[in-house]
Amino acid sequence: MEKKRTPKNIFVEGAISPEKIAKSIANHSSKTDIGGHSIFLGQVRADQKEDGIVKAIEYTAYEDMALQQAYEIREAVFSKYPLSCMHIYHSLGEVKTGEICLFVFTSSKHRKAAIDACEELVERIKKELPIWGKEILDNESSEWKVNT
Amino acid sequence: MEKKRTPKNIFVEGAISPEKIAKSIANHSSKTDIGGHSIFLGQVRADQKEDGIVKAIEYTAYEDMALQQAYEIREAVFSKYPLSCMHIYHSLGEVKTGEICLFVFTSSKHRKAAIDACEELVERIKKELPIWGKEILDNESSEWKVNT
Amino acid sequence: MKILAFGKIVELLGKTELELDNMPNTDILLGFLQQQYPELKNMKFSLAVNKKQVTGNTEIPQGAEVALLPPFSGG
Amino acid sequence: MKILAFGKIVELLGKTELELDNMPNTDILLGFLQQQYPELKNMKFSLAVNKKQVTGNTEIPQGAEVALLPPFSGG
Repeated sequence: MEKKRTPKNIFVEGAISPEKIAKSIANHSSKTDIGGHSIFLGQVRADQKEDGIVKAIEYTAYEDMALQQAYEIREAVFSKYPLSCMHIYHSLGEVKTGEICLFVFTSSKHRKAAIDACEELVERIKKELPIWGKEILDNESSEWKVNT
Repeated sequence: MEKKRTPKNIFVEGAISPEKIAKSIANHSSKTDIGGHSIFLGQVRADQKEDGIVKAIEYTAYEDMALQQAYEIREAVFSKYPLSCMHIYHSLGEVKTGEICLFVFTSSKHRKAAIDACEELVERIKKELPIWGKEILDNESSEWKVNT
Repeated sequence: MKILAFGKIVELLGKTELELDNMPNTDILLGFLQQQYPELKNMKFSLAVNKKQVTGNTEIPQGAEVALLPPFSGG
Repeated sequence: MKILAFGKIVELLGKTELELDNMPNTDILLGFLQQQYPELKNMKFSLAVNKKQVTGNTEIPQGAEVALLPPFSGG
Protein backbone atom coordinates (compact mmCIF):
# COMPACT_ATOMS: atom_id res chain seq x y z
CA MET A 1 0.00 0.00 0.00
CA GLU A 2 1.40 3.37 -0.94
CA LYS A 3 1.69 5.93 1.79
CA LYS A 4 -0.49 9.01 1.39
CA ARG A 5 0.79 12.23 2.86
CA THR A 6 -0.88 15.60 3.03
CA PRO A 7 0.66 18.98 3.89
CA LYS A 8 1.44 19.07 7.60
CA ASN A 9 1.85 22.15 9.69
CA ILE A 10 5.53 22.78 10.30
CA PHE A 11 5.14 26.01 12.24
CA VAL A 12 5.55 26.37 15.98
CA GLU A 13 4.79 29.61 17.81
CA GLY A 14 8.01 30.77 19.48
CA ALA A 15 11.02 28.62 20.36
CA ILE A 16 11.09 24.83 20.01
CA SER A 17 11.61 23.35 23.47
CA PRO A 18 14.04 20.52 24.29
CA GLU A 19 11.03 18.74 25.82
CA LYS A 20 9.24 18.77 22.47
CA ILE A 21 12.34 17.24 20.90
CA ALA A 22 12.55 14.57 23.61
CA LYS A 23 8.89 13.72 23.11
CA SER A 24 9.37 13.44 19.39
CA ILE A 25 12.30 11.06 19.91
CA ALA A 26 10.37 8.98 22.45
CA ASN A 27 7.47 8.64 19.98
CA HIS A 28 9.73 6.54 17.75
CA SER A 29 10.49 3.79 20.24
CA SER A 30 7.58 1.73 18.94
CA LYS A 31 8.98 1.84 15.40
CA THR A 32 11.39 -1.04 15.79
CA ASP A 33 12.50 -1.07 12.16
CA ILE A 34 14.38 2.19 12.79
CA GLY A 35 18.13 1.88 13.34
CA GLY A 36 19.23 5.50 13.13
CA HIS A 37 17.88 8.99 13.68
CA SER A 38 19.50 12.16 12.40
CA ILE A 39 18.51 15.49 13.94
CA PHE A 40 19.44 19.03 13.04
CA LEU A 41 18.67 21.93 15.35
CA GLY A 42 19.04 25.57 14.42
CA GLN A 43 19.82 27.84 17.38
CA VAL A 44 19.68 31.64 17.41
CA ARG A 45 23.16 33.14 17.72
CA ALA A 46 24.08 36.33 19.58
CA ASP A 47 25.88 37.73 16.53
CA GLN A 48 27.67 41.05 16.80
CA LYS A 49 26.25 43.42 14.18
CA GLU A 50 27.32 46.92 13.36
CA ASP A 51 24.49 48.39 15.46
CA GLY A 52 24.46 45.94 18.34
CA ILE A 53 24.21 42.32 19.42
CA VAL A 54 21.40 40.04 18.27
CA LYS A 55 19.15 39.20 21.19
CA ALA A 56 16.32 37.50 19.30
CA ILE A 57 15.03 36.71 15.82
CA GLU A 58 11.44 37.42 14.88
CA TYR A 59 10.27 34.99 12.21
CA THR A 60 7.49 35.58 9.72
CA ALA A 61 6.46 33.41 6.80
CA TYR A 62 4.21 33.23 3.77
CA GLU A 63 2.59 30.35 5.57
CA ASP A 64 0.37 28.87 2.85
CA MET A 65 3.20 28.82 0.36
CA ALA A 66 5.71 27.54 2.92
CA LEU A 67 3.49 24.60 3.84
CA GLN A 68 2.98 23.75 0.18
CA GLN A 69 6.73 23.98 -0.47
CA ALA A 70 7.52 21.93 2.62
CA TYR A 71 5.11 19.27 1.38
CA GLU A 72 6.88 19.11 -1.98
CA ILE A 73 10.32 18.94 -0.36
CA ARG A 74 9.03 16.20 1.94
CA GLU A 75 7.72 14.14 -0.96
CA ALA A 76 10.93 14.57 -2.94
CA VAL A 77 13.15 13.55 -0.02
CA PHE A 78 10.89 10.60 0.88
CA SER A 79 11.14 9.33 -2.67
CA LYS A 80 14.92 9.76 -2.78
CA TYR A 81 15.82 8.05 0.52
CA PRO A 82 14.45 4.94 2.26
CA LEU A 83 13.13 6.79 5.31
CA SER A 84 10.80 5.58 8.03
CA CYS A 85 9.96 9.04 9.35
CA MET A 86 10.55 12.72 8.72
CA HIS A 87 9.61 15.70 10.87
CA ILE A 88 10.16 19.40 10.21
CA TYR A 89 9.41 22.21 12.66
CA HIS A 90 10.19 25.89 12.25
CA SER A 91 9.46 28.73 14.66
CA LEU A 92 7.29 31.74 13.94
CA GLY A 93 7.42 34.86 16.08
CA GLU A 94 10.18 35.64 18.52
CA VAL A 95 12.99 33.22 19.35
CA LYS A 96 15.64 34.45 21.77
CA THR A 97 19.37 33.83 21.40
CA GLY A 98 20.26 30.35 22.62
CA GLU A 99 16.80 29.02 21.77
CA ILE A 100 15.95 26.52 19.01
CA CYS A 101 14.18 27.82 15.88
CA LEU A 102 14.48 24.81 13.53
CA PHE A 103 14.11 21.09 14.21
CA VAL A 104 14.60 18.58 11.41
CA PHE A 105 14.34 14.89 12.27
CA THR A 106 14.79 11.90 9.95
CA SER A 107 14.75 8.20 10.78
CA SER A 108 15.73 5.18 8.75
CA LYS A 109 16.67 1.52 9.01
CA HIS A 110 20.31 2.39 8.34
CA ARG A 111 22.15 5.53 9.36
CA LYS A 112 23.31 6.71 5.94
CA ALA A 113 19.83 7.48 4.58
CA ALA A 114 18.79 9.30 7.75
CA ILE A 115 21.96 11.42 7.81
CA ASP A 116 21.94 12.32 4.11
CA ALA A 117 18.20 13.08 4.06
CA CYS A 118 18.47 15.31 7.13
CA GLU A 119 21.27 17.35 5.62
CA GLU A 120 19.41 17.74 2.32
CA LEU A 121 16.26 18.83 4.15
CA VAL A 122 18.09 21.51 6.10
CA GLU A 123 19.62 22.93 2.94
CA ARG A 124 16.31 22.94 1.08
CA ILE A 125 14.37 24.41 4.03
CA LYS A 126 16.77 27.34 4.29
CA LYS A 127 16.80 27.92 0.56
CA GLU A 128 13.23 27.20 -0.53
CA LEU A 129 10.84 28.05 2.28
CA PRO A 130 9.43 31.60 2.26
CA ILE A 131 10.40 32.43 5.82
CA TRP A 132 12.10 35.61 6.98
CA GLY A 133 14.06 36.35 10.12
CA LYS A 134 14.33 39.84 11.55
CA GLU A 135 17.21 40.17 13.96
CA ILE A 136 16.31 42.20 17.03
CA LEU A 137 19.37 43.90 18.46
CA ASP A 138 20.06 44.77 22.08
CA ASN A 139 19.57 48.48 21.37
CA GLU A 140 16.03 47.70 20.12
CA SER A 141 16.93 48.37 16.48
CA SER A 142 16.62 45.52 14.01
CA GLU A 143 17.87 44.25 10.70
CA TRP A 144 16.79 41.56 8.29
CA LYS A 145 18.68 38.30 8.51
CA VAL A 146 20.58 37.19 5.42
CA ASN A 147 21.18 33.47 4.83
CA THR A 148 24.60 32.51 3.52
CA MET B 1 44.08 30.03 25.48
CA GLU B 2 44.14 26.52 24.08
CA LYS B 3 41.43 24.19 25.28
CA LYS B 4 42.61 21.23 27.33
CA ARG B 5 40.56 18.07 27.10
CA THR B 6 40.99 14.84 29.00
CA PRO B 7 39.36 11.46 28.31
CA LYS B 8 35.67 11.66 29.24
CA ASN B 9 33.47 8.73 30.09
CA ILE B 10 31.25 7.95 27.13
CA PHE B 11 29.51 4.94 28.63
CA VAL B 12 25.97 4.91 29.96
CA GLU B 13 24.49 1.89 31.73
CA GLY B 14 21.48 0.69 29.71
CA ALA B 15 19.48 2.75 27.21
CA ILE B 16 19.99 6.47 26.66
CA SER B 17 16.76 8.23 27.58
CA PRO B 18 15.10 10.99 25.53
CA GLU B 19 15.17 13.07 28.73
CA LYS B 20 18.96 12.83 28.85
CA ILE B 21 19.06 14.04 25.25
CA ALA B 22 16.69 16.92 26.03
CA LYS B 23 18.83 17.92 28.99
CA SER B 24 21.95 17.84 26.88
CA ILE B 25 20.30 20.09 24.29
CA ALA B 26 19.03 22.50 26.95
CA ASN B 27 22.53 22.78 28.41
CA HIS B 28 23.64 24.53 25.22
CA SER B 29 21.23 27.46 25.39
CA SER B 30 23.80 29.55 27.22
CA LYS B 31 26.34 29.05 24.42
CA THR B 32 25.06 31.82 22.20
CA ASP B 33 27.81 31.45 19.59
CA ILE B 34 26.23 28.16 18.49
CA GLY B 35 24.06 28.31 15.37
CA GLY B 36 23.55 24.63 14.62
CA HIS B 37 23.47 21.28 16.38
CA SER B 38 23.72 17.93 14.66
CA ILE B 39 22.60 14.82 16.51
CA PHE B 40 22.80 11.16 15.61
CA LEU B 41 20.92 8.53 17.58
CA GLY B 42 21.38 4.81 17.15
CA GLN B 43 18.27 2.78 17.98
CA VAL B 44 18.08 -0.99 18.45
CA ARG B 45 16.14 -2.65 15.61
CA ALA B 46 13.90 -5.70 15.91
CA ASP B 47 15.74 -7.47 13.10
CA GLN B 48 14.50 -10.84 11.92
CA LYS B 49 17.33 -13.36 12.23
CA GLU B 50 17.39 -16.99 11.21
CA ASP B 51 16.70 -18.09 14.79
CA GLY B 52 14.29 -15.39 15.90
CA ILE B 53 13.64 -11.69 16.26
CA VAL B 54 16.06 -9.36 18.06
CA LYS B 55 14.50 -8.12 21.28
CA ALA B 56 17.57 -6.47 22.82
CA ILE B 57 21.28 -5.92 22.36
CA GLU B 58 23.69 -6.51 25.20
CA TYR B 59 26.74 -4.28 24.84
CA THR B 60 30.17 -4.94 26.28
CA ALA B 61 33.36 -2.98 25.72
CA TYR B 62 37.06 -2.93 26.37
CA GLU B 63 36.37 0.18 28.36
CA ASP B 64 39.85 1.53 28.99
CA MET B 65 40.82 1.19 25.36
CA ALA B 66 37.48 2.56 24.14
CA LEU B 67 37.83 5.69 26.26
CA GLN B 68 41.36 6.23 25.02
CA GLN B 69 40.25 5.72 21.40
CA ALA B 70 37.25 8.00 21.89
CA TYR B 71 39.58 10.66 23.24
CA GLU B 72 41.81 10.41 20.16
CA ILE B 73 38.83 10.54 17.81
CA ARG B 74 37.51 13.55 19.72
CA GLU B 75 40.80 15.40 19.43
CA ALA B 76 41.11 14.62 15.73
CA VAL B 77 37.58 15.78 14.95
CA PHE B 78 37.95 18.91 17.08
CA SER B 79 41.08 19.85 15.19
CA LYS B 80 39.45 19.19 11.80
CA TYR B 81 36.20 21.14 12.29
CA PRO B 82 35.45 24.47 14.03
CA LEU B 83 33.21 22.98 16.71
CA SER B 84 31.87 24.56 19.88
CA CYS B 85 30.87 21.29 21.54
CA MET B 86 30.98 17.54 21.07
CA HIS B 87 29.31 14.82 23.11
CA ILE B 88 29.45 11.05 22.68
CA TYR B 89 27.44 8.52 24.68
CA HIS B 90 27.26 4.78 24.12
CA SER B 91 25.27 2.22 26.09
CA LEU B 92 26.70 -0.71 27.98
CA GLY B 93 24.57 -3.64 29.11
CA GLU B 94 21.11 -4.34 27.79
CA VAL B 95 19.26 -2.01 25.43
CA LYS B 96 15.84 -3.16 24.24
CA THR B 97 14.53 -2.78 20.69
CA GLY B 98 13.23 0.72 20.14
CA GLU B 99 15.62 2.18 22.71
CA ILE B 100 18.60 4.44 22.04
CA CYS B 101 22.12 2.97 22.33
CA LEU B 102 24.25 5.72 20.76
CA PHE B 103 24.02 9.51 21.07
CA VAL B 104 26.44 11.73 19.17
CA PHE B 105 26.00 15.49 19.45
CA THR B 106 28.04 18.23 17.76
CA SER B 107 27.52 22.00 17.82
CA SER B 108 29.05 24.75 15.77
CA LYS B 109 28.59 28.34 14.71
CA HIS B 110 27.50 27.21 11.26
CA ARG B 111 25.61 24.09 10.34
CA LYS B 112 28.09 22.54 7.91
CA ALA B 113 30.82 21.86 10.47
CA ALA B 114 28.36 20.38 12.98
CA ILE B 115 26.76 18.11 10.36
CA ASP B 116 30.02 16.88 8.83
CA ALA B 117 31.69 16.32 12.20
CA CYS B 118 28.71 14.37 13.52
CA GLU B 119 28.69 12.06 10.54
CA GLU B 120 32.44 11.48 10.77
CA LEU B 121 32.17 10.74 14.49
CA VAL B 122 29.44 8.15 13.97
CA GLU B 123 31.50 6.35 11.33
CA ARG B 124 34.63 6.36 13.46
CA ILE B 125 32.80 5.28 16.62
CA LYS B 126 31.33 2.26 14.87
CA LYS B 127 34.61 1.32 13.23
CA GLU B 128 37.19 2.15 15.86
CA LEU B 129 35.74 1.69 19.33
CA PRO B 130 36.18 -1.76 20.91
CA ILE B 131 32.52 -2.32 21.69
CA TRP B 132 30.53 -5.47 20.97
CA GLY B 133 26.82 -6.02 20.68
CA LYS B 134 25.23 -9.38 21.37
CA GLU B 135 21.77 -9.64 19.90
CA ILE B 136 19.32 -11.34 22.25
CA LEU B 137 16.58 -13.08 20.28
CA ASP B 138 13.00 -13.66 21.34
CA ASN B 139 13.64 -17.38 21.81
CA GLU B 140 16.39 -16.51 24.34
CA SER B 141 19.19 -17.56 22.01
CA SER B 142 21.70 -14.94 20.92
CA GLU B 143 24.16 -14.03 18.24
CA TRP B 144 26.95 -11.52 17.90
CA LYS B 145 26.09 -8.38 16.02
CA VAL B 146 28.05 -7.65 12.85
CA ASN B 147 28.51 -4.03 11.73
CA THR B 148 28.19 -3.41 8.02
CA MET C 1 -5.82 40.73 -7.51
CA LYS C 2 -4.16 40.71 -4.13
CA ILE C 3 -0.52 41.71 -3.64
CA LEU C 4 1.14 40.35 -0.50
CA ALA C 5 4.32 41.83 0.91
CA PHE C 6 6.76 40.00 3.18
CA GLY C 7 9.86 40.70 5.21
CA LYS C 8 11.68 43.90 4.40
CA ILE C 9 9.14 44.78 1.68
CA VAL C 10 6.42 45.22 4.28
CA GLU C 11 8.47 48.03 5.80
CA LEU C 12 9.06 49.59 2.39
CA LEU C 13 5.38 49.50 1.40
CA GLY C 14 4.16 50.34 4.88
CA LYS C 15 1.58 47.57 4.61
CA THR C 16 1.28 43.82 4.10
CA GLU C 17 -1.38 43.86 1.37
CA LEU C 18 -2.42 45.85 -1.70
CA GLU C 19 -5.45 45.43 -3.94
CA LEU C 20 -4.70 46.08 -7.62
CA ASP C 21 -6.53 45.61 -10.91
CA ASN C 22 -5.59 45.42 -14.56
CA MET C 23 -2.15 43.86 -14.15
CA PRO C 24 -2.13 41.22 -16.88
CA ASN C 25 1.43 40.09 -16.29
CA THR C 26 4.30 40.42 -13.84
CA ASP C 27 6.32 42.88 -15.96
CA ILE C 28 3.44 45.34 -15.92
CA LEU C 29 2.92 44.78 -12.21
CA LEU C 30 6.61 45.33 -11.46
CA GLY C 31 6.66 48.49 -13.59
CA PHE C 32 3.71 49.86 -11.65
CA LEU C 33 5.13 48.93 -8.24
CA GLN C 34 8.54 50.41 -9.00
CA GLN C 35 6.88 53.64 -10.03
CA GLN C 36 4.85 53.76 -6.83
CA TYR C 37 7.70 52.59 -4.62
CA PRO C 38 10.98 53.62 -6.27
CA GLU C 39 13.06 51.98 -3.53
CA LEU C 40 11.90 48.60 -4.82
CA LYS C 41 14.36 49.07 -7.68
CA ASN C 42 17.27 48.70 -5.26
CA MET C 43 15.86 45.64 -3.65
CA LYS C 44 16.37 41.99 -4.41
CA PHE C 45 13.11 40.06 -4.43
CA SER C 46 11.22 37.43 -6.38
CA LEU C 47 7.55 36.94 -7.15
CA ALA C 48 5.11 34.15 -6.46
CA VAL C 49 1.85 33.92 -8.39
CA ASN C 50 -0.73 31.85 -6.55
CA LYS C 51 1.96 30.54 -4.19
CA LYS C 52 4.36 29.39 -6.91
CA GLN C 53 7.59 31.26 -7.51
CA VAL C 54 7.90 32.53 -11.06
CA THR C 55 10.83 33.72 -13.14
CA GLY C 56 10.67 36.00 -16.16
CA ASN C 57 7.51 37.72 -17.30
CA THR C 58 4.50 35.65 -16.24
CA GLU C 59 0.80 35.98 -16.89
CA ILE C 60 -1.29 36.87 -13.83
CA PRO C 61 -4.66 35.08 -13.78
CA GLN C 62 -7.82 36.91 -12.72
CA GLY C 63 -8.05 37.26 -8.96
CA ALA C 64 -4.58 35.87 -8.41
CA GLU C 65 -2.56 36.24 -5.24
CA VAL C 66 0.84 37.72 -6.06
CA ALA C 67 3.53 37.80 -3.39
CA LEU C 68 6.67 39.93 -3.19
CA LEU C 69 9.36 37.77 -1.64
CA PRO C 70 12.69 39.11 -0.36
CA PRO C 71 15.48 36.52 -0.13
CA PHE C 72 14.43 33.79 2.31
CA SER C 73 16.19 33.67 5.66
CA GLY C 74 14.55 30.89 7.59
CA GLY C 75 16.38 28.47 9.85
CA MET D 1 51.16 -10.85 31.02
CA LYS D 2 47.43 -10.64 31.05
CA ILE D 3 45.31 -11.78 28.09
CA LEU D 4 41.84 -10.23 27.88
CA ALA D 5 39.07 -11.77 25.79
CA PHE D 6 36.06 -9.86 24.43
CA GLY D 7 32.83 -10.57 22.62
CA LYS D 8 32.56 -13.92 20.94
CA ILE D 9 36.07 -14.89 22.06
CA VAL D 10 34.95 -14.94 25.70
CA GLU D 11 32.52 -17.72 24.79
CA LEU D 12 35.21 -19.61 22.91
CA LEU D 13 37.74 -19.40 25.74
CA GLY D 14 35.13 -19.87 28.45
CA LYS D 15 36.68 -16.97 30.38
CA THR D 16 37.48 -13.28 30.10
CA GLU D 17 41.09 -13.42 31.26
CA LEU D 18 44.20 -15.60 31.02
CA GLU D 19 47.59 -15.22 32.70
CA LEU D 20 50.49 -16.25 30.46
CA ASP D 21 54.26 -15.96 30.59
CA ASN D 22 57.12 -16.15 28.12
CA MET D 23 55.32 -14.77 25.10
CA PRO D 24 57.88 -12.39 23.64
CA ASN D 25 55.83 -11.42 20.61
CA THR D 26 52.33 -11.68 19.16
CA ASP D 27 53.18 -14.43 16.65
CA ILE D 28 54.30 -16.72 19.45
CA LEU D 29 51.25 -15.79 21.52
CA LEU D 30 48.90 -16.48 18.60
CA GLY D 31 50.59 -19.82 17.89
CA PHE D 32 50.11 -20.84 21.51
CA LEU D 33 46.49 -19.70 21.68
CA GLN D 34 45.57 -21.42 18.43
CA GLN D 35 47.05 -24.64 19.74
CA GLN D 36 45.09 -24.39 22.99
CA TYR D 37 41.88 -23.16 21.30
CA PRO D 38 41.85 -24.51 17.73
CA GLU D 39 38.57 -22.73 16.93
CA LEU D 40 40.43 -19.44 17.11
CA LYS D 41 41.86 -20.31 13.69
CA ASN D 42 38.44 -19.89 12.14
CA MET D 43 37.81 -16.61 13.82
CA LYS D 44 38.47 -13.09 12.70
CA PHE D 45 40.03 -10.98 15.41
CA SER D 46 42.75 -8.44 16.01
CA LEU D 47 45.10 -7.81 18.90
CA ALA D 48 45.74 -4.84 21.13
CA VAL D 49 48.94 -4.59 23.17
CA ASN D 50 48.57 -2.22 26.10
CA LYS D 51 45.33 -0.85 24.62
CA LYS D 52 46.74 -0.11 21.17
CA GLN D 53 45.73 -2.20 18.18
CA VAL D 54 48.70 -3.80 16.47
CA THR D 55 49.17 -5.36 13.04
CA GLY D 56 51.84 -7.86 12.05
CA ASN D 57 54.15 -9.47 14.54
CA THR D 58 54.67 -7.16 17.49
CA GLU D 59 56.86 -7.35 20.55
CA ILE D 60 55.04 -7.83 23.83
CA PRO D 61 56.59 -5.87 26.70
CA GLN D 62 56.95 -7.42 30.16
CA GLY D 63 53.68 -7.39 32.07
CA ALA D 64 51.71 -6.17 29.07
CA GLU D 65 47.96 -6.36 28.72
CA VAL D 66 47.08 -8.11 25.46
CA ALA D 67 43.48 -8.10 24.24
CA LEU D 68 41.82 -10.38 21.71
CA LEU D 69 39.33 -8.23 19.80
CA PRO D 70 36.65 -9.63 17.50
CA PRO D 71 35.33 -7.19 14.88
CA PHE D 72 33.78 -4.21 16.65
CA SER D 73 30.01 -3.88 16.56
CA GLY D 74 29.14 -0.86 18.63
CA GLY D 75 26.46 1.67 17.76
